[in-house]
Amino acid sequence: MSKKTLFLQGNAVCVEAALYAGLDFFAGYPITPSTEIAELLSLKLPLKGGKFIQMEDEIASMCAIVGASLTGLKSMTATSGPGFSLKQEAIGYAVMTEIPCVIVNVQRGGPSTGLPTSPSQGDVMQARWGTHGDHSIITLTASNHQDVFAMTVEAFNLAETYRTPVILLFDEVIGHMREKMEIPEPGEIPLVERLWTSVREGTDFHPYLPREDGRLPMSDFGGIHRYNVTGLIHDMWGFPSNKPDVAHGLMRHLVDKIENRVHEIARYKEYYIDDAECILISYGSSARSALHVVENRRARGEALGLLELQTLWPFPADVIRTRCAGAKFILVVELNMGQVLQEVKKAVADPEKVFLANKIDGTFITPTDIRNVLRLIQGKGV
Amino acid sequence: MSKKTLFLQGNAVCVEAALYAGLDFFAGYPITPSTEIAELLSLKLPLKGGKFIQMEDEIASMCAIVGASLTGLKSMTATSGPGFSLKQEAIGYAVMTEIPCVIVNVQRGGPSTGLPTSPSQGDVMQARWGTHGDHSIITLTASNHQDVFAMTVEAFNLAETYRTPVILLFDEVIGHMREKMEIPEPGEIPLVERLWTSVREGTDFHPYLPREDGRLPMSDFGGIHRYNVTGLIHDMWGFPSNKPDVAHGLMRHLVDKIENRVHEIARYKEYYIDDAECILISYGSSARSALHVVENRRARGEALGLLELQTLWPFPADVIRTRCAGAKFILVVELNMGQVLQEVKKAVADPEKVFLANKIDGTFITPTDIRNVLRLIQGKGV
Amino acid sequence: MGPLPTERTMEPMKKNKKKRARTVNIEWCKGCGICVAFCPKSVMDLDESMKAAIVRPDDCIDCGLCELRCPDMAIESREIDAA
Amino acid sequence: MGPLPTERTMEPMKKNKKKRARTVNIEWCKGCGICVAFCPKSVMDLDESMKAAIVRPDDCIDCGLCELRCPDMAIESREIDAA
Amino acid sequence: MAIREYIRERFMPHIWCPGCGHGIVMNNLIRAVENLALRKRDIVMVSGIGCSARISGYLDFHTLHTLHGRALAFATGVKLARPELHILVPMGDGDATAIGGNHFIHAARRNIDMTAIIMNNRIYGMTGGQYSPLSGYGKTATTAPLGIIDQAFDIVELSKGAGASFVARTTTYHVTSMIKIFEKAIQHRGFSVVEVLSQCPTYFGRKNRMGSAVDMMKSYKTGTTPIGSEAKQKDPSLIERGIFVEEDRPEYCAEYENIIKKAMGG
Amino acid sequence: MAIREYIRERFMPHIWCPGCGHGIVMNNLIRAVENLALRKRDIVMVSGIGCSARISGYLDFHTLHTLHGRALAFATGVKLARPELHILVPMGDGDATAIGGNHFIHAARRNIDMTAIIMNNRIYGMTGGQYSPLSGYGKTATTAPLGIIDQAFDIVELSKGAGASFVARTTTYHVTSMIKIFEKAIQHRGFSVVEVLSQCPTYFGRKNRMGSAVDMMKSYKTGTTPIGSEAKQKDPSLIERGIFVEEDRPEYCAEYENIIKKAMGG
Amino acid sequence: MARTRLIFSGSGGQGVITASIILAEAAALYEGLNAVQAQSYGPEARGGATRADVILSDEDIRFPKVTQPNILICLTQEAYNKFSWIIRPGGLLLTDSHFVIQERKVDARQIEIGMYNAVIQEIGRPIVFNICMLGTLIGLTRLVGPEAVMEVLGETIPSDFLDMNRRALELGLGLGESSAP
Amino acid sequence: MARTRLIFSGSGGQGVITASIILAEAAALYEGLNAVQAQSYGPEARGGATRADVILSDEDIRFPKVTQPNILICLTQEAYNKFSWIIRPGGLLLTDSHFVIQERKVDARQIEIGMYNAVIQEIGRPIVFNICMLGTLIGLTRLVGPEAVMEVLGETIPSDFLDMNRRALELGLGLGESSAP
Ligand SMILES: Cc1ncc(C[n+]2csc(CCOP(=O)(O)OP(=O)(O)O)c2C)c(N)n1
Ligand SMILES: Cc1ncc(C[n+]2csc(CCOP(=O)(O)OP(=O)(O)O)c2C)c(N)n1
Ligand code: SF4
Ligand code: SF4
Ligand code: SF4
Ligand code: SF4
Repeated sequence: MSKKTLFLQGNAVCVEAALYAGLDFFAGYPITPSTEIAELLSLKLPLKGGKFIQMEDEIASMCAIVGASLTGLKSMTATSGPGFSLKQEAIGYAVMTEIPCVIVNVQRGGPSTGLPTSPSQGDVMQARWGTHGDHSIITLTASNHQDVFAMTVEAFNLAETYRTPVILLFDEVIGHMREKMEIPEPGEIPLVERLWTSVREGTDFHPYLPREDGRLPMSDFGGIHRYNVTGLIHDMWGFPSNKPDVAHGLMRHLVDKIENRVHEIARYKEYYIDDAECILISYGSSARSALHVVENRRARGEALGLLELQTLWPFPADVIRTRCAGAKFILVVELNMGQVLQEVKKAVADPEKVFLANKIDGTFITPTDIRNVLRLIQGKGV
Repeated sequence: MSKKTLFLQGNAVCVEAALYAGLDFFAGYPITPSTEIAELLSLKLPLKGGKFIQMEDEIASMCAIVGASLTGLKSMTATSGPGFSLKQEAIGYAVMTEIPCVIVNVQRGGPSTGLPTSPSQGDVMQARWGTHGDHSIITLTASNHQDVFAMTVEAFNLAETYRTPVILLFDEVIGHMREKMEIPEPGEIPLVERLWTSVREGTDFHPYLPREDGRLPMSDFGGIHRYNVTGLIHDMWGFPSNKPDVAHGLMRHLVDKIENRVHEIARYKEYYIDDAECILISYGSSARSALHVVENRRARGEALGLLELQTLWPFPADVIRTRCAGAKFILVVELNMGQVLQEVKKAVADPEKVFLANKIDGTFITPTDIRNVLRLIQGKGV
Repeated sequence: MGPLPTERTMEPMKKNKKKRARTVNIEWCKGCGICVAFCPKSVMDLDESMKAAIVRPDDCIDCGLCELRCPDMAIESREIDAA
Repeated sequence: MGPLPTERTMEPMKKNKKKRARTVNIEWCKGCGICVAFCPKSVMDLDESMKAAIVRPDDCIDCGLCELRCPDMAIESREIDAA
Repeated sequence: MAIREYIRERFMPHIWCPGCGHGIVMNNLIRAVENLALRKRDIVMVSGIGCSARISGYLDFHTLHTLHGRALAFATGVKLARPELHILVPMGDGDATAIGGNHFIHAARRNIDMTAIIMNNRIYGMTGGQYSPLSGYGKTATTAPLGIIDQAFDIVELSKGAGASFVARTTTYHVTSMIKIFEKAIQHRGFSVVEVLSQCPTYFGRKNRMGSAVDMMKSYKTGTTPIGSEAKQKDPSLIERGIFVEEDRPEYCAEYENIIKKAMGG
Repeated sequence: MAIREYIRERFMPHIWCPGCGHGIVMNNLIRAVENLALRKRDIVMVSGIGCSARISGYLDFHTLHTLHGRALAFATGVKLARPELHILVPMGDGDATAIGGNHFIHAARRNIDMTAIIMNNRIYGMTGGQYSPLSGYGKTATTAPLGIIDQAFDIVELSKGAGASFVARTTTYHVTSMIKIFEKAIQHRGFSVVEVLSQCPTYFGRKNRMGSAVDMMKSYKTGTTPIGSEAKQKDPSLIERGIFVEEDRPEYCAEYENIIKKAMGG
Repeated sequence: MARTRLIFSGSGGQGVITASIILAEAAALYEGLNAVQAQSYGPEARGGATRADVILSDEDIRFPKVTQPNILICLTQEAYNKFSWIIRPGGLLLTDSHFVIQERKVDARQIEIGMYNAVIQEIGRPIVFNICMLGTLIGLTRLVGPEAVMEVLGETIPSDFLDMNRRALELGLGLGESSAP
Repeated sequence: MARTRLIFSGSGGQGVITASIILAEAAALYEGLNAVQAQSYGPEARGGATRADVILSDEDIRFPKVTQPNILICLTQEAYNKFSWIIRPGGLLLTDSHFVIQERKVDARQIEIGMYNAVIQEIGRPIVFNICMLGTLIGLTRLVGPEAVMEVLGETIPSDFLDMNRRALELGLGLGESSAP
């Protein structure tokens, strides 16, 4: 057995991955089922000279990681539903000011205080639309610990690449269950470091003037370039402006930098898709039950397949349209009332062939739950 | 001229309507462009023995109106984007505990601090999905002051009817512009008063046991029945439970009580729809520019029509599908990047025929802006 | 172990100045031992099932502190009707 | 009124102990009158266009308070090179 | 009335751990209410989220179990709407002073008539032992394995600084004075703060090697002293107990009644 | 360096009304920085939202114009990440003590090294004249046409109660002492609070018939007195100016460095 | 009446917005017209240039903003320089000679009247300058009757100031009529 | 090996969850098996009944929960009453005679062993009861090798406690083997 193989909770894997990705700053406020992330980092960050702080609330935590990121540190916070709601205003600030950072939401049963220790995937739409005003954001998820590691590193890479907050949407099952996973060697997964400006001291640095490739080089607070950062609509200097063309340009930039790159950002996995008559679409923990069913049915020769989404936002509609074109029907498996279901219906040619297998009672969806829905669809009754 | 005719800002009309509907408690925190609502109520509420309080922030304001509503008072708060984001956690609490109240969001340019004094309709999706977890909510809007009055009264009526928070989604243009409107006579618009329980003192009162018709009678805090209210998943006693059947039942109840009544809740206006080849769909201030265009074109004999939405959530998809079935194409006119556009595309049979005329630069959309898009669609070039 | 008795009272044997009789509600008692530790007269003790028991009722001086300190509201008292 | 001069300096006439010459940046001045009101020697005044003017340079005692109290950073001073 | 009259027996035994101080607070809060002979229907209890906050579910008042940190904001709405009601707001130390700190200082500033009870166990119990603003420098918690570097608030000082008109401190060991203090706090016309040192053997106790619930209560006995006692002179590390502030100041709802009079009068 | 060296002239004249005290604060803050000969690149200014908050846009430091009430939370992230930087956090009274009150008391409690400057005009200027927690009983504002019934915070008391290690008050009239106080506050190693009474002639002045900016500054002259002056004995209504607290206490980032040492040490 | 689109422009203290509201309200409540008034707020409420749009019509008014005014009032040079070019050909451009020098050639009737000075001389209270300006406008255009304006003032202004306002209004009317074509 | 599904149940202080983790980790890291461990949290962290699920298999494990265990361990009467009926026909049900009276007939091999008393007598430290239980389980089933468990303990437990744990493990192994079929 190699030292790099570990048997951990999903929350602990997220921590290992964040450190692998270069995490240097964490601010948070405890909340079930995300708390282990903070607890582990309170020890592991100082071990590498990084900074951990438990703030007075989730709002402050979100603000703190934005401040820290501006000084050049890779920063993260972790929370769950109620805290995620509280962070929304500050998440919008990070979007508007284009500050790279990672927000982990280990989902629990909602709405409100809901079922704090039960699994749910009820915050998918909120991740996209939770803050006010037009905007766009990247959201990733994972269904097993190896992928939790990969997607967490991905989150930091995408945050730096697109200068945007990235949301990691895990759930209670993934966060708390333990399974085996391998820590990659250093360098095995390439890391995207912050893109620093090449502008020299003394020459004007425009913090919000995109390069040809659309990327925005940064300069650290405390570094040679002094500039302004504001949540108001701002010009290339980062200074407030209410010129219509400036406003229009900024709004388009903020949305297009992500929406125009759906393909670059789309992460997903396919299982037995090619000849599948029925394709299950799932993500996060529920994809485990879905895969269980698919593998069993395949063993029995049935043409089932699974499309597992790892990028939830921007929603990979094209991927779904193209990969599911051949399927007789599609079954979305999720732990909510059909949030991804609606997006899938939008994506495909004929929405009538899209069905839902879900669970909203605080328990985890079982293969049997899925089979029952399959029977119904296949007209075999339950 | 009759004393009941007034010339007011939209925010002032909202205040008059709220008082007409029986508002007795307002808690808020100032924010442009909603502030006039608080300012006016700080005088008008005490005049009728009602209560006004400026809280320390928007979160506290939202919490305070929920507390006040539990004592039997019709309650309201008003804010704009940043404050609306902050209120999301407590809005979810009102949804979960089924406390009637009204939340006014006079939209401004976003995201983040954005353009505080510019018009926008960027919070449509947030109104539906801003808080965590599966839920549903009612959202209304209006395009002129007579309707601002009507919809505000409507908001209070729906809040009491369905025991739910209702969001009034206005915008800067409507909130700040002045025009003439008539205050209806008392009783002219029927008011829905709180449904109090008929259960007598001493007999068990179940605060969360719906009646046959699905409505939940209430009992005031301070009244004869003492019961528990919690944001946790709860049983008919209002006591926390994590029984799957209880959780499932509550989740379904919270969503179905609204989603199953889309038709009852749908409010909209039609202009020249019947024979329209091109139907504009709009709401709030942008519907004014849309109507301007429609009327001009009709005068020139062109078969244009307008479907003005006043209920945004639950989204009246059926109305749109049926009423727009005949149209060659549909043009959604809004002050955002196409939030209602997406819902319309989901609603209609062929999404390809749905187009967007919008403005996202902080200026108000003009008839010319709309005409330019129409020309493009009609292949006449700009 | 079959179903437990839910209450456990003990009347004082000899008539002393004691005005109240105490009862331990075994269903509520969690056996934290607070009443035992702080009883000035060591009237209380925990039994084998880790529930509070009134083992020396006669020594009780009616200070009532066990009632007040019980985190589980498991100790109650009632007047002894002077006979 | 045509384009305004953006600065308005006044050198003291007779040589006095004064070490610094002050300048009003008319583009920044908003005419609040604070410098005028609090100048211990009434050196400043507002002109018809409601901008600050240094009308009695000779009386200036270099206290520099107008510079510090100006909300618009519109008053600046520089050393007078002893001639 | 017997103490059971105030309890929703249906939901007992409560969820708190064996020896949790919160139960003792509940126990004696009931006694105070009983002694004051208040009608249950005139009492509204508003709590936030935490082990402490669960107290509201067990008591037969109008009970509002709200959001973490927001109890006082909800309570302000209830009170201003119905000033004749008695408002009890039990809060955990995290609830009251971490996420809820702002509502706390503003309720104190307004001097709105309600009783804030801070069940101070110096830890986040419900989430399993993270440090709170009252844990104290040098202690340990699951989010401070190497020791806490945060200075703690002094609730008494903070309340004073914010303008509270009644401020007191007691412990779960000192039950008889706790009852008296609760009675005074509830009767006080204005914002009253009662800090109760309340043991969490499960987390604070375990994390900081403080032994059993009994041991922790003993430490309250030995580690505290009445306000201005000689003992305090000798040993300044002792924590003072008693009523620190008790002043008659204009109460918010009463003031608002005047505004209404003004408005209607003119 | 000339004062212009610290200003982003491109964006001048600033947006503040004629006579707004905020400009005077900016003016003298620059002087203090100049006197201390700090490098501009070592200074990070973090502000919230409000007229006051706009100060950050005009100054040639690293400037972060954040969210209403959250400046100190952002600043905490910057400071903990780069402890060697000087952090200036100018805030309006609403920004700092209404929506931002919780971050304020927690930054004070942690004693994290930054300078909080409260530009106290006793009103919400940016939104047009609503009352703030510092407006004061009996004053009027657009949301209190019949008079304010809220008691005001005393920033000095609140800061003390929360644990701030440096607390001072000055006014826009007392410019020379303002500079001195800023210098001391910036040099202080820990959380320093400077309250500056700063006139808002446009709203607070107009709403409360206090005349022009000049009149309001005169009232600062006549209405305030140095700490512990005789004048104060005679007339207790006078507001005290000066440094109220200046203590050497463990600073948060320094403490965190020890945690890192501990962690790495073993 | 045909649809009339007005823009009132000037600086903070001049009461430009109040004047626009009074005109619109008078038309709406006392002349049976439809009226819409909308003012543009700066990025913040801080002083500076102000602008108010008013549309009067006997038909419904949907689009509430004015893009090309047929009546433009500029009470500062800044406002004049910013807006004078957007006036409709043949429109009316009214300025006050104390504040504005009409430098531009515009395809409109440019009228320059010493309203401010008149107010100072005749009434001595600059606050009512805006009412005088309103009177002048009405004298020039008869958009609404003076009584309608007085009605509105009566509703909004403390009675002891009413007289001063009436005098300002009449002063303006005179100035307007005398220079009306 | 065939897929094995276990449920460990008991009350707060008994170290049930720790035992489940040790078993799963031993299988995963030292026996080359796949393992998933998941514990159910109460509505809050407050004491009461605890349950931990472990699945061991040489194939991938997708669905991480156990609905029907083939091995069920109940260390309190409460747990026994709650879970005993969900065991798979022919499964193994292990209880401790000190805490549980096996009242029910279940279609499974019910084994009742005095692990707790043994620990008290032989070692005198209740903390290692869970390790003894684990030893017993292994003695009965050979799910993993004792060395694997010791490896895990070595990684996690302070060395000075290691010996006591080994003794507890071996004590259990003995108990288990002696009652193995
Ligand atoms: C917005 C939000 N953040 C965090 C949590 C998680 N949470 C629940 S209770 C609690 C703190 C509990 O500590 P305390 O308030 O001191 O009460 P105790 O449990 O110690 O009695 C936390 C952080 C939550 N429920 N909501
Ligand atoms: C979350 C949020 N709430 C409210 C506002 C609106 N707002 C902007 S500034 C401000 C208060 C300004 O007052 P103060 O902080 O005292 O600063 P000043 O403008 O007086 O200098 C408010 C309420 C906002 N921008 N964001
Ligand atoms: S104090 Fe109460 S709970 Fe504790 S042992 Fe005694 S009776 Fe039982
Ligand atoms: S103080 Fe400054 S702004 Fe005011 S008048 Fe003097 S120079 Fe002008
Ligand atoms: S965790 Fe602590 S606070 Fe919570 S119930 Fe247990 S002992 Fe009490
Ligand atoms: S409104 Fe007040 S605070 Fe704001 S700039 Fe004007 S004077 Fe200053």
